[in-house]
Amino acid sequence: MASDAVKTLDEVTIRFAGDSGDGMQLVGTELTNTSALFGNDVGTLPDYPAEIRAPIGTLAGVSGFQLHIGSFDIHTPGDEVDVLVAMNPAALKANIKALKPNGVLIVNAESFDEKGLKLAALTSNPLEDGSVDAYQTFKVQMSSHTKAALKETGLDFREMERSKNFFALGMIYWLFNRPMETTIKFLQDKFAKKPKLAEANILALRAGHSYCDATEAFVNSYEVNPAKLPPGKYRNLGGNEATALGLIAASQKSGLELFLGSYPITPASDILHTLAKYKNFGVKTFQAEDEIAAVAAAIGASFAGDLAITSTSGPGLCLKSEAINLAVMAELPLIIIDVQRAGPSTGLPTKTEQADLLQAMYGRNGESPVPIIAASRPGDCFETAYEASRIAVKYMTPVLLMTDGYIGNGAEPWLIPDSDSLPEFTAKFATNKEGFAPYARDQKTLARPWVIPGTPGMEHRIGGLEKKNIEGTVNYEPDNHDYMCRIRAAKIANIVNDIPPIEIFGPESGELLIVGWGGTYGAIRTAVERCQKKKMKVSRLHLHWINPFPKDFGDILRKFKYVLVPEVNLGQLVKLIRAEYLVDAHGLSKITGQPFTAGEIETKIAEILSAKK
Amino acid sequence: MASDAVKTLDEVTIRFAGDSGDGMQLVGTELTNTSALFGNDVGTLPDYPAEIRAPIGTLAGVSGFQLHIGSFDIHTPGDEVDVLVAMNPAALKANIKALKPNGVLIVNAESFDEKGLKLAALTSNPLEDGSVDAYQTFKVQMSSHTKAALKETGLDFREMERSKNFFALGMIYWLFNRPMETTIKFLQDKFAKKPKLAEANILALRAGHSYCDATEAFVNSYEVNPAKLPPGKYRNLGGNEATALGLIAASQKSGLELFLGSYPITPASDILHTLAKYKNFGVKTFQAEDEIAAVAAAIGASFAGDLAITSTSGPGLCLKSEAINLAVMAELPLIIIDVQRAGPSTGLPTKTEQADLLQAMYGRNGESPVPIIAASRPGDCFETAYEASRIAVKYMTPVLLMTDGYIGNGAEPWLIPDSDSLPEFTAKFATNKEGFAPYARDQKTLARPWVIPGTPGMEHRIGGLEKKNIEGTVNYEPDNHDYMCRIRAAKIANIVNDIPPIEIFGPESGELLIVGWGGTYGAIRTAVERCQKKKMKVSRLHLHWINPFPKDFGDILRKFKYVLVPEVNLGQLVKLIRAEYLVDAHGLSKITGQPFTAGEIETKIAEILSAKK
Amino acid sequence: MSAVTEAPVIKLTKKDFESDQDIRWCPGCGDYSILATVQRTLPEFSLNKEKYVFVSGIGCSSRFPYYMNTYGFHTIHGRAPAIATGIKIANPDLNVWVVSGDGDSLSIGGNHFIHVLRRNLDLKYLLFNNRIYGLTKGQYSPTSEHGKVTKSSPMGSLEHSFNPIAVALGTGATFVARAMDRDPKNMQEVIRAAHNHRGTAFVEIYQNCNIFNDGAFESLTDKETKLENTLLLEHGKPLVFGKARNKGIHLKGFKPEAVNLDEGKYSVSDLLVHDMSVNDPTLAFIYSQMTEDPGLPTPIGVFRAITRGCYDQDMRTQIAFAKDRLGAGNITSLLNKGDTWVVE
Amino acid sequence: MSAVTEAPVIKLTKKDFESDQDIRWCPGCGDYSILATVQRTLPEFSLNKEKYVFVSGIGCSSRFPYYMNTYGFHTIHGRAPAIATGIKIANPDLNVWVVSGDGDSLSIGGNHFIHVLRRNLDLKYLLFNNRIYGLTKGQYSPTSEHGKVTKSSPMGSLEHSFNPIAVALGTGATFVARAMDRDPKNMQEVIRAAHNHRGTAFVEIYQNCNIFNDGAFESLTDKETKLENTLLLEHGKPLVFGKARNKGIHLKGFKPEAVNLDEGKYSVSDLLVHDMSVNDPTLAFIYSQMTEDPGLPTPIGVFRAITRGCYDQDMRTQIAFAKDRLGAGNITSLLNKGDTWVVE
Ligand SMILES: Cc1ncc(C[n+]2csc(CCOP(=O)(O)OP(=O)(O)O)c2C)c(N)n1
Ligand SMILES: Cc1ncc(C[n+]2csc(CCOP(=O)(O)OP(=O)(O)O)c2C)c(N)n1
Ligand code: SF4
Ligand code: SF4
Ligand SMILES: [Mg+2]
Ligand SMILES: [Mg+2]
Repeated sequence: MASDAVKTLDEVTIRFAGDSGDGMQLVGTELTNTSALFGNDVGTLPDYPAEIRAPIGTLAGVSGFQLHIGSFDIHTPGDEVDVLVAMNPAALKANIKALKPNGVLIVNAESFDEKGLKLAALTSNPLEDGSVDAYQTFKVQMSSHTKAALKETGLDFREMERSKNFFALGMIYWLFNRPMETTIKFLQDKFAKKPKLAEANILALRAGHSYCDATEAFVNSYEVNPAKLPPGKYRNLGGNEATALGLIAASQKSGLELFLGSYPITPASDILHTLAKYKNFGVKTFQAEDEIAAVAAAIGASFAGDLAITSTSGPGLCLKSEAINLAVMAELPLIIIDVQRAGPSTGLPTKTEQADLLQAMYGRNGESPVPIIAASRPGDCFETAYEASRIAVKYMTPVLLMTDGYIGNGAEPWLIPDSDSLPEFTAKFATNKEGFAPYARDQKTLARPWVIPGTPGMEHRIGGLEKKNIEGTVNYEPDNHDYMCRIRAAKIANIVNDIPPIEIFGPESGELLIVGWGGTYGAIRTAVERCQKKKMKVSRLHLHWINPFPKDFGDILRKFKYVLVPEVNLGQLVKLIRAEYLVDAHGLSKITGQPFTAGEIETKIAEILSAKK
Repeated sequence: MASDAVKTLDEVTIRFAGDSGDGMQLVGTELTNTSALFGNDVGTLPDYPAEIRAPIGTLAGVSGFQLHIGSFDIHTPGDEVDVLVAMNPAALKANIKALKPNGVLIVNAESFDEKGLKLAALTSNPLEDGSVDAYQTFKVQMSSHTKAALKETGLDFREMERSKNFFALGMIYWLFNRPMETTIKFLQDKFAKKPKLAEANILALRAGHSYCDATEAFVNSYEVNPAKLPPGKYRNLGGNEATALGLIAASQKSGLELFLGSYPITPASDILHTLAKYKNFGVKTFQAEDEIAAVAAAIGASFAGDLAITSTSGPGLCLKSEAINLAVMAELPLIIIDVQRAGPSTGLPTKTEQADLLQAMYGRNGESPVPIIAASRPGDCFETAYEASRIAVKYMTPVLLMTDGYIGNGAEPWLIPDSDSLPEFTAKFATNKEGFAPYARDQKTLARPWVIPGTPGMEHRIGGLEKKNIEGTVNYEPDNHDYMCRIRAAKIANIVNDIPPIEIFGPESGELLIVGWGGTYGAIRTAVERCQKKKMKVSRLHLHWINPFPKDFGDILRKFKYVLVPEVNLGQLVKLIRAEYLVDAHGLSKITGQPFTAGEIETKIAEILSAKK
Repeated sequence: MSAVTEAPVIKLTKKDFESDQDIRWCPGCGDYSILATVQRTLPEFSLNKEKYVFVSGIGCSSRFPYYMNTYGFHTIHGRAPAIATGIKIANPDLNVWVVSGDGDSLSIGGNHFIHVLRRNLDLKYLLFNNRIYGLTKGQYSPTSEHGKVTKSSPMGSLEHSFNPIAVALGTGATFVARAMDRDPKNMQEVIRAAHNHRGTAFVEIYQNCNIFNDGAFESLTDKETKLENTLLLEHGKPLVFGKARNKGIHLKGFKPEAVNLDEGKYSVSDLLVHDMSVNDPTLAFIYSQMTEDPGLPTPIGVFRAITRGCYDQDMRTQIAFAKDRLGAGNITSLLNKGDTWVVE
Repeated sequence: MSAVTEAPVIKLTKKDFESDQDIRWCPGCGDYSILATVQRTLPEFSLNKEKYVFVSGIGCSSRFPYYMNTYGFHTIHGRAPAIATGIKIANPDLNVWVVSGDGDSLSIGGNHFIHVLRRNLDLKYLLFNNRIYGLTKGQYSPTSEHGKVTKSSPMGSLEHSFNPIAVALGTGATFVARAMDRDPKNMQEVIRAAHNHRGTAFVEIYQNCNIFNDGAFESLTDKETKLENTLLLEHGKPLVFGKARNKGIHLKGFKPEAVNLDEGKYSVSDLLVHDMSVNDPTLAFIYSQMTEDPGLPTPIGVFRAITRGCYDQDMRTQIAFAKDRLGAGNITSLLNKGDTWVVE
């Protein structure tokens, strides 16, 4: 690493792209962890194909992992790519559009043979036909170099070939002056039982690094200094994992045992997988026969006194709707997690979207109010899951927790909270027979008591038929039904008292307010901050609770001339806002299965503000 | 029938109330048919208990049938009751509130014994404690009289007792100078195989009639002259039956075979029962294992070229949502009928409500636009079902047809349309291989072609994954998904071209506009007409299509100072209106499981208009 | 979290299990007798009322929990087994009973039905089979006979009925039995056996719906014909039946035959001896097919009762094992797991 | 409405059944061999391409229709049998095939699975059993073995697996068979038999998922062990197996036993002779239980094939009968039914 030409960058965006068998997610994750440990802020965007193993080398099989590394507080996986690693022609073809002009392109040159080009449906070789002239292109014989480095291992050629992703990672480590220890340790742990593989990958990693040293292929290397993040202890955390941890924390804090009823579905399955690992926390995971059984079992567990969860994605939410309504009528705590993906129907299962919001709000028969809370970043899934649990129990209600594929699969450095700093969360089962009635209500929260089976002397029956106020017996009286519908609505509206005032970033009134929810957080924040730096008059707020809306929301909206609501759907939150406040809020829709880039929002802000002039 | 004191009434409301074993629905229906055949306009409201057979004599077991008879065009089953027939103490207790001061109360006095009072949870006898002093009360020993009349029949006492409902009906026939022939003929037909029962009921009917003649119990009798209804041939038609007939008419007219996939559920089951009778029309009814299979089979039938229907109520609609979304993606015609009942969850299965509208609109994952059409009266279910079918096929889309328990179970005189007068409805399967592509679109309707399996040379595959524009193959490209979401939305928005301009009743602009949809029709119309007669400045309109809204809807709304939307829910249409047009429309909510009365709306109109002054 | 302190076991009577709710079944409905039998039998089990949970779906039968003065959950159509699964996993100490109808369990709830039997949770499952949808006023159900005329099948149903016991055996159910509303004595024994079984105890109960399907089981319950048409399965005993107890079931290969013991050709020692505990479900399957053959009596009693791991118990064991191996989790260690770094 | 004019029957080849879509299964996946076998077998049936409809749910296996150059519908998870039911009722002339996975059919789709078998629609049902959820990347399925370690069961699954054939027999299925991805010859015969069956023809196909459950059926498909561990069911033939064809199945009561024909105690005439056409499902049930006994070979081939009314055909007949009796309906008579009156 002799080069003294180390340039310092504020931020850099790197994308690995290759065949889905090439291990791009793995090396992307390693670079993320190394960078995070190094102290950078990071944002990630994995993008994998819908097929388990699409035919090798084809466009359908391309798997990508994008990583944004910053020396400041960053909020997105980056708009445009500074460095692209392309392991084969298909990966190049599918990803080159994202690379900045004059960006760094590193390709595994050996894969650009006739077969590779044909599989990518290319008629000429982009490395030779001028297609990559606009970039700093580095053609590296990665396969050969890897094989050379591994020749002593006794592995056969096909096995050796598998390590070339680590060769590429080694190059990137050189280029960005990253230490290799974390990855080496990771490999040793991961392949503890297959030391040969550990060795091979480590050799390849070192070879990639040395290759750069030796060949002086790159003129410069770069460094991205640690970010000035708030002080504290950090770890890298993915969204779905954060959700799982938030739930376990809620369980531990409240003393309620955790029950998850779930049926696997992309991109929500990892919540099930993660929770299944925590049996020593008393976590009970039940992989049900379908989504209906999953939510039904969770309702049963809630009735029996557990902190009950069900996790799914859009199609599964459809199937759960009838049972969620039972929880509404029975007034039992339940957390329903929807990791949204692109719909309608099966849609694009591996792509992200925010288009289940109105379903979450209204997708049940009758008047069926359910509070809705949305996470906005991977790490924030933790506190959102915790908060959803707290509210579900406090108000004896199902709560819908919305995340999406983008934040669920994404990861970021996470400031580990002190467990004592978590909000107070006590759960109490009613055990006092005196004056007990299953539908008597707490004066403040309007919650009914939670009495669990096994409690002597408080035997009672609940169910999906309308219940008599207080007594909780089946009741067909007209006025009682009217009253109960209204009190159920009032109970949910009442949660507003638990919602803190909205934080506005930027002026408290004025020209333009950007309202966001969920996974648009990073793109909106970055865009608004960029515009604010340019002295544009724009403010933003991000909703955590969508039902009910925070108390001050209407007043805030009315203080702005123009309200813009960017959503990865065709305009859903914006409808709720318009209906509620009669404010002429406008939607900005993108529904490509991809998150917004900051640039897209920035452009729209500029457009609105210049039109206003 | 000697009395010359025959008073002529414009309208009268009669309610029969008794135990559910007392046959109140039967005699109510007979009086309805007789009055309709006589030329009156009629409106009915059956109200039966949730239990199949609740314990005899209890409040839970009370079954009621209310009938409004008019000599003019009436639109409701009547607000207040003029004549109440109460067969037992529980029926009296449950219904007396509805009787007008000084109204006619006819009771079966014998049932007011100790046992009867106890079953009704009464501590004193209302016939003696002053409770009924405000009414013209006639205490009749119906049981004894009936038994006396039937003594020659050879039936035992319990069997004889069963005919006392016809004794009561005979009294009412006398009181309103109705001919008895229709009922006699009905009984002869119904009990063709049990002539003894026919005879017994006819004897009881005649006995009730003669009783009035002989005892001169009533000072007056009444007549309600035939209504001046539009000329033509009429029949009495119930809502669910009308829906079924509309579908069969659509099938016959289009040449498409009719397929119904359904799972029984109150109050929608009668659509299944009715269609099952029409096998000679080629109707295929499939009683599925659950609601999911019901809609799934309908989707299969649609794919295979049938006019495919699925019918249900709220909880079933929840279960169908995932599959409806498949029809959205596959762009196949499908009619989903939701006969709404009171929710949430199992709610009050036998009571009416309009609270599934937002579920119909939004209850599916992703961006999933589905047109929504609502019937407003029993007879109108016919044309609504026909129209829903026509649009589904024309635009290759699922259509949600909303009715409710009130109109589904209600009945009214129906002007039989000439089959030639039904809107043109041709269905065409694509059979031309040249240039065929499964997702190519008709320029005007944006519909894709309907190619049915069995067509040579046009083999293709569809499904729930996102489809490539035109080709219809599976496609994961970001821009394609964005495009397809928008084109699906555009196709549904485009149906607006099939929707006629809105008819406004009353001034075209001004103080107050009442906007209605579905089963509130009669109450709103009656209330508005009454107010208009009183020279109040109020207009009304009733929506048939809710998605899309008619083109001129926004302009109309903006011409009124105050917009009121009465709904049997907590405000659903009103939300859609506010979001779409930013008009400060106000809801009037009633959610008791009962339809609005005209009086309730009238009061609200008066209140708004007087506040405005 | 178990906030519940154990109460001492109290001696209970039938009355203790009767709730204060008015019963809403039609007079004459077979459901009454089942309710009474359950209420009469539970006091035998030396368990306090608060330990019982009755879970039902939707249907006439599913109103059952309202009438039991225990914990109860009247849920949604078809989902009772799934909800009961959650209750039992959350708290394996509860005594959980599912009550359901032929439509609720075999039509809309079919999937949960087969899966609860497969998982073998330790719960009791009473299926009231009246071969009709009662609550929705009389459509044919998956157990209605082929050709049945109902409101939804005016020309006769085209469907072939499920044999609920055969379905249960196909799923690998560990306990399978049949009882009849009109035979409370046998029902009581079956309920006892179900209670004592560790695992999902499935009991089909023939129940008369006198409104929409009156007499469906008349030949089995009528005093005159009952003993000729039914066969009481008693563990360890030869299969004898008939008013005069002069008939029996002989197995020829895998085919059961009804033989006459008076004619001298067969004696009791030639008869099949009932064994409910064989692991192979084939014997029980053979019994299940007897109802398909009009020449054979309908078996009642316990067909099969074998032992196999219960899901809820195994889950408990797995959790205990994990805690043992890894130590009970705590928040701080959870949050600080994996690679961490400190920003100052 | 049938706008379709019948085309003359054309002689087709495998190629005609191959669509132009790129196949998206992992290299080495057992699904390839099933696809090829189906494409190879269909041309035998003298039916034009347009007559076929392949309907699937969701899963790796369910991508099947995209690769068939016939009509196809890749529907939603678990619902293929219900959608196929609608297709077949709407147009009984179509040749409808359901393709599904063990998760798709036995987990989320369990209810439709048991009901389509009960109703016996005339359609073919191929269940690709790889004993894992492939598409969602490797969770255990209802056919995974007890104790299986997967992403969702890191300490081993607590569930007992379904025996799909036993489940099918419990429902009263009229045709039940088993094939294996690695034995295309038998698969082809089974597919032929399924095609020729009138009614729902259920075929379980053992399929290797080399990514998430590699080798699940290795002992049955491996050249070395295959003939010792499998038993080919051939109608009318005694049950002989083994590399040296020196073993057979003898039935002792209702218990199958593997006997050695070389030892002199048993000869071929002592062996059970396969009869797929017995009405009583017990024999097929006995075969189904053989996989539960490690001492017995796994039967492949057709277990059962009996004739019973098909729902779709019976519906057609009922409609024809109604038209015959009442006359084909027409709108005017429909609208004017019942009591009418005229207002002038
Ligand atoms: C989702 C849903 N679909 C349909 C219904 C209507 N429904 C209620 S009970 C029932 C069937 C009842 O039959 P069964 O389970 O045999 O019970 P029974 O009344 O005969 O005891 C139906 C179809 C419902 N309540 N919910
Ligand atoms: C409603 C719904 N729930 C869950 C999923 C996710 N999902 C897709 S396929 C599948 C299971 C696939 O297993 P299997 O049927 O065995 O098919 P295989 O992939 O093994 O061929 C699951 C859980 C989905 N697509 N839809
Ligand atoms: S309808 Fe039948 S099953 Fe239901 S309560 Fe009445 S008799 Fe019993
Ligand atoms: S994951 Fe398994 S079943 Fe799916 S395509 Fe790959 S090998 Fe086949
Ligand atoms: Mg039933
Ligand atoms: Mg599988």
